[in-house]
Amino acid sequence: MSATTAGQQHPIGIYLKVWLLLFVLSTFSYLVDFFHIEGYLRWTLILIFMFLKAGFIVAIFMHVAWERLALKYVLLLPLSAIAILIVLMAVEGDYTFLTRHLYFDR
Amino acid sequence: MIQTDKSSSYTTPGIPGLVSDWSADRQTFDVPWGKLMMWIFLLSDTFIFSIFLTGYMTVRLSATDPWPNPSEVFALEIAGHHLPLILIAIMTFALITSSGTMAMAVNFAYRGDRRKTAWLMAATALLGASFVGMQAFEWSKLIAEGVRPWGNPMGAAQFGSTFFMITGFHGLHVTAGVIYLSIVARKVARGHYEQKGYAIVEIAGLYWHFVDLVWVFIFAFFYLW
Amino acid sequence: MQHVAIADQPDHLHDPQTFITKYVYSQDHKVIAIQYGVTAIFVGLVALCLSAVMRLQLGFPNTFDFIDPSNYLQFVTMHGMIMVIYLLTALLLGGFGNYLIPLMVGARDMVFPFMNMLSYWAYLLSVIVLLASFFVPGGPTGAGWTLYPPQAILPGTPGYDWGIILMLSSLAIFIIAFTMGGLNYVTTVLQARTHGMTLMRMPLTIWGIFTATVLGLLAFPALLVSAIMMMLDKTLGTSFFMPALVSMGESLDYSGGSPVLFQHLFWFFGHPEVYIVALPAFGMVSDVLATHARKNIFGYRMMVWAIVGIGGLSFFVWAHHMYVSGMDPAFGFFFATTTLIIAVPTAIKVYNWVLTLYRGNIHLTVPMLFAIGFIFTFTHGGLTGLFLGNVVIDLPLSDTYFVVAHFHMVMGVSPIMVLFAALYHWYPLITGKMFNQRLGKIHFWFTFLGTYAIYLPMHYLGFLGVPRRYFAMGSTDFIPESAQSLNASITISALIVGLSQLLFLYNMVSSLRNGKPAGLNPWGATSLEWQTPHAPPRHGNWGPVVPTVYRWAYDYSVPGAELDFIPQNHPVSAAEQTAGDHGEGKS
Amino acid sequence: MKIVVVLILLVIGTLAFHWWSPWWMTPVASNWDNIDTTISITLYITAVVFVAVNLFLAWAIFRYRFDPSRRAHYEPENKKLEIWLTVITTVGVAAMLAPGLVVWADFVNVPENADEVEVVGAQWQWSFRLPGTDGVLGEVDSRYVDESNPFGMSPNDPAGNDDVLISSNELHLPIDRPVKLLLRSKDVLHDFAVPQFRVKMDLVPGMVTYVWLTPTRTGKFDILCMELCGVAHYTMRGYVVVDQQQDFDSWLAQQQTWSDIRAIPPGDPIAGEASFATCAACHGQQGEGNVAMNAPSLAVLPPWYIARQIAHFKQGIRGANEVDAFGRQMAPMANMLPDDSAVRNVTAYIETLQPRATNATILGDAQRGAAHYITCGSCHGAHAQGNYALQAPRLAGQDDWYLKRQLENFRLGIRGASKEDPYGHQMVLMARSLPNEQSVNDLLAYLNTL
Ligand code: HEA
Ligand code: HEA
Ligand code: CUA
Ligand SMILES: [Cu+2]
Repeated sequence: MSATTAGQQHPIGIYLKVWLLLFVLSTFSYLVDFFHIEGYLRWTLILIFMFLKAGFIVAIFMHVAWERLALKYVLLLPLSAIAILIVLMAVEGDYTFLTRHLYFDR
Repeated sequence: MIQTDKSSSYTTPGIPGLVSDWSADRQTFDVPWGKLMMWIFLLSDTFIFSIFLTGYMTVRLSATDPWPNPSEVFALEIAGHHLPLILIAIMTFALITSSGTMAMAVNFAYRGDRRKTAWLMAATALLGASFVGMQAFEWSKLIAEGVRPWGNPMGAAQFGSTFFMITGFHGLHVTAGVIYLSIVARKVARGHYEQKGYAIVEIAGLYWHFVDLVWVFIFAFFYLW
Repeated sequence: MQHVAIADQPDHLHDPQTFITKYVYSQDHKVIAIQYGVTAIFVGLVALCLSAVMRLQLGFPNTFDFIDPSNYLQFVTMHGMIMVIYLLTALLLGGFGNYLIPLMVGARDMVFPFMNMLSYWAYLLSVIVLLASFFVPGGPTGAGWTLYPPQAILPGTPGYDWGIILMLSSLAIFIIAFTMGGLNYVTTVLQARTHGMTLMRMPLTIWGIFTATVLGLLAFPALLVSAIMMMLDKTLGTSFFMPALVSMGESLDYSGGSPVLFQHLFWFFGHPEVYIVALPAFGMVSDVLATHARKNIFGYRMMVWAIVGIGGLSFFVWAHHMYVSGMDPAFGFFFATTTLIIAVPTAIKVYNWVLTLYRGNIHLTVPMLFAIGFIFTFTHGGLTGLFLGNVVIDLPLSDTYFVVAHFHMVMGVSPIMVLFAALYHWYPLITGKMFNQRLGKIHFWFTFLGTYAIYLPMHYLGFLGVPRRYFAMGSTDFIPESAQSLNASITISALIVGLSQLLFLYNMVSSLRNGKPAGLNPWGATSLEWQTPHAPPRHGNWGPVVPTVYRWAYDYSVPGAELDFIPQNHPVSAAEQTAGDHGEGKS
Repeated sequence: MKIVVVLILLVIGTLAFHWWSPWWMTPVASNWDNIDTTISITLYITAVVFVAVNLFLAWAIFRYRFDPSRRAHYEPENKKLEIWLTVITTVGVAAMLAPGLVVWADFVNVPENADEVEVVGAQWQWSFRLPGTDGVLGEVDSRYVDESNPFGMSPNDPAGNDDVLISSNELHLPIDRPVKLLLRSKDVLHDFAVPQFRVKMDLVPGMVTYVWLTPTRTGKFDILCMELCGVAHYTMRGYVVVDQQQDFDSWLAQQQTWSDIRAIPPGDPIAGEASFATCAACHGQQGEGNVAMNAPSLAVLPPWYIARQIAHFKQGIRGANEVDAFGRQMAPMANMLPDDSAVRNVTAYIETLQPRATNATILGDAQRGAAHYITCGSCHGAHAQGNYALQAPRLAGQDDWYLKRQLENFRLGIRGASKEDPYGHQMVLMARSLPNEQSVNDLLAYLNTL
């Protein structure tokens, strides 16, 4: 097997750092709830922490940071379909709620 | 004109590298078959979980009954202190820890340190098992409080259904991972992969990190929303 | 690279010892392919018979007492589901995919033969579960192949308990089977090609199958998830898709679910699915056309990008099936636009097929005839798709026979044409025998003319406003009596076409015995599968050494070459070197 | 070369079929004629493409047929040509899409002055609700739905009291007034489709959808349900009647509001007993029925069903057809009940009568009958007990000879043919799925076992 595959050898240090970082981030996102932060701030924080954690796991632990661009794209491009789905379903969910709210006795 | 075997030349960086990889001879990615297969499988699995969560989002947005507040539902009384989401937090840490040990395992595997690898994988599996255990506790607690897939005393029926479905499906993945890891760990310990090479450990690792990754999103969207 | 090295040495393959391991638990991609194919064609024939029964009712209503409104709906549902999933998806990917991928990319087998075998057995299981639903109390589900809740799981719809449960289980098993196979196909194409086989030298068949498989791996999750949710709604009483409602006069304790959500998830799978069916057909027909017109496929690169583009776009158009579903009407603008954009890459493909024939040297063999039939019917069906895609036109036409006509023309006829073209084209390779050309031609004329006679008039039933999934039209003020005669004629052609398939089956079976040996490369084709040392290829495909590829798959009638075709594994001659870029642009 | 000729003939044939076939869309009766325009635009563009592509195909096959002395032309690609084709196609697509989107914009934006009318779908019938004098539709919810409140009107919303509830399947609309139809389903998906109006939309349980339109032509138009909603999907019909304003107003004046309906007193069995004496002459003291008089058992029938049939006899919807001798006997009898309260009383009395066991007069294969009954059961109930929600009467315990005659009448359209009798029409369609006497006998043999 050629270098990179047999490899994915990286200094232990970086794993430990990321590991620590993940703990910190998780603690933060937990504290967001603990201190009852509400509204937009809550959401921005939650999402930031979430994406950071996800990013580190994928990039470092799953070695994507060191993979070839070819693989990166294969993994990321398809998610655009999911993105569209999520956005449209959010709109759809609100629309459904709206009609229920307007016409039903709840 | 006769394409020479490019497989040794995955060096060009950036977009040109992307092009040369895709136009490479024999194989597109410089990775073992099993690893690529695992990646594609995980991509497919990502779609599964994304769609689970999208479904959850949609029913939650369109539900007219009030949505129970997770931070209260999942709170625990510990030593007289009322701690919201505490168990979930612990589970999260358990899973992250396991991810760390797994990453180490992969690292040592490529360094050819069989004993460390095997032990770290065993630790990972153990942490995974404990996660499942806590999940089971969580479930029984909720069931005791009258939460059912078809309804619950606190509000929208979808709360129970989505909770049991999503955490259940994730739990299955963890359980499968625990079994998978134990098997591989055992084989590693026995030096089963000495000549085959240790890519298998990285592949198992990919799967395990993915399970952790999914939990990150479940944690944010289900428990913190 | 040691994993490629494995593929290079035949002895690393699990060579079959006994009859059992050779034909039953075989891990040879060719045997698995044939198992897939035979099973798929068998269920296909079941679905064909169901369609005949449906047509009898529609053509001659109130004459047969073995068809009543309940089992009519059950037949419609099973017919649709079997045809789309268990016949076409399985036959095109599990059958042709399995057989052709390793041969065409010059591999010895799929990368994970054992998983490949499991894939087939899981598929067989899913078929058995599906057919079992005919024998459970209440019979199979009659909810339509779209399985829309709430009705799919409520009384008033046939098979609303056992039928639907078995259907959902069968689909879940099928998805597992497909995933095991699909991972194989994708990895094989990407990682296990032979020396010199760059992606841009692969035959379009592989491109079609490959892209379709990727679509499948990303689209089936949506079906799996919605199946799981509906299963929970049915068995545990959860309310994912079930709002508070009153069924048969008693109000059930569902509440708050969203039926439209199911439709979104189903079509997020459903639309890519129709291209899963279409893309392999696109690929295979391209190779058939090139081979029998003795001409290189026109605009190979554009064809590849068109396949990939269509595949990608197909994830952004799903709600064109939902214009009248009560979803947020604003979506109409987005989906109408994306839907019609797909027409452009598809159009390019149609043009390039025709331009491949242009200035060719056309042998009107049986496969070629079917290929031509495909171009004609697909163009027709695609164009009617543009009506439906254009959101306001869908308002009057949705849920009428126009839709039925559209998708039969484009899915029930054109890919079937390719199916036959492919079966005839590769029959000599698979069996080593040549089929009976005259019978083949007769079969073509019946199928081509017959199906057009079925579906052209059907569009006009749609324009009249005849709704689909109607057991009988009854009387209305706006549909003239004469529409019934139209229905009758459709039925008659359908029956004739259906029967004429026996010609095909007879031809396939009898030629096994009586067909004369086909020899190694009867069509003078360039792609690798025809360059094997034995016909049919043996286990391991290539004898001692795997072939090396020097050129793209379409070097037909190359100026200056002594033959009118140059196989991919022929080194490039000095003459060509000077002549310059020979499809090397394609690598 | 056959194929060349055939391709050309098919192209010509397709065009010919299009021009000369009598089968085309029914004339539009709403403001949506611009949909027809969009269709013709698309039709012309696609027709051109269809003819061009296929004629070129045919020519190419002919011109470049196999010839051993010739070799195919070697041309991997031709950038210029391909780009041109792409551009032309894009233009064509745009030309089709643009008008479509414009019309869709109208469809999405409902005019402010549109009157609201609610269309309620349920397996397998239509009903309608108009906002009444206050112009507001009261709130509803499925948990309120029952026999006395089929629309699920909310008791908490006073706006509902003056709502006009139309339980028949016939809706009247005034001409040239834009109307926004609010679509609501009580059980499963349905689809409100009137081909003459062009627009259609699904009814989705758990939410309210809409279409809007302006009727431009008076007349009576079929409503078809165009979303699969179960076995009787194909029988789910109704009518929209487009009236001149004054006709509409007089129709509206006859309809009952929610408060009117609640004001109706229940029937009085005591008073009913008196008038039942007449009926007893044929139907028997206990309403047990009498084969000699061809009078069916009444004791098994639910009051709402008897009331509807009496009304039908009175209005000549049933028993008017000269072939229906026994029905013609019943018609004058029904007229002896002067008004609705008389009818309510007598039905109330009949409800107190105890059904008697009937004896089978018809032989058949109950086994095969059971198979046929699966379909019937989805309305009349697994035990033929009948179901108000589906307006399906009890069949169990009814005399088989009577049921057989009625099935025959339905099949031949002697009964249920009238547009005023929606449920009868459903039975016409259903009865026809039992094409021969044997299947009817089998069915009745099974019913006798229930
Ligand atoms: C192989 C399967 C297949 C394929 C390829 C297609 C292709 C297309 N389909 Fe179809 N479709 C189905 C299978 C398929 N469909 C099925 C199964 C259903 C019904 C499901 C159900 O409800 O049961 C359906 C239903 C369906 C609907 C929903 C109708 C309704 O329910 O109301 C719509 C609406 O947009 C649609 C649109 C299209 C379009 C725009 C294309 C396009 O991709 C077509 C593109 C092709 C061409 C356009 C022809 C080639 C082009 C040219 C020759 C040049 C054209 C030039 C110009 C236009 C200038 N299809
Ligand atoms: C590939 C898909 C496919 C195919 C091939 C067919 C083939 C046929 N279909 Fe079907 N059909 C569907 C997919 C298909 N159908 C779907 C998805 C629906 C919607 C279901 C729903 O509404 O839920 C439907 C619904 C449908 C209806 C509408 C019913 C209704 O709405 O009430 C009708 C009515 O005429 C019909 C008729 C036919 C006929 C006469 C044939 C054929 O007999 C026409 C002639 C074609 C052939 C003869 C080729 C047959 C070849 C094979 C089947 C291959 C296997 C056999 C061999 C290899 C020998 N089909
Ligand atoms: Cu209601 Cu179909
Ligand atoms: Cu589609």
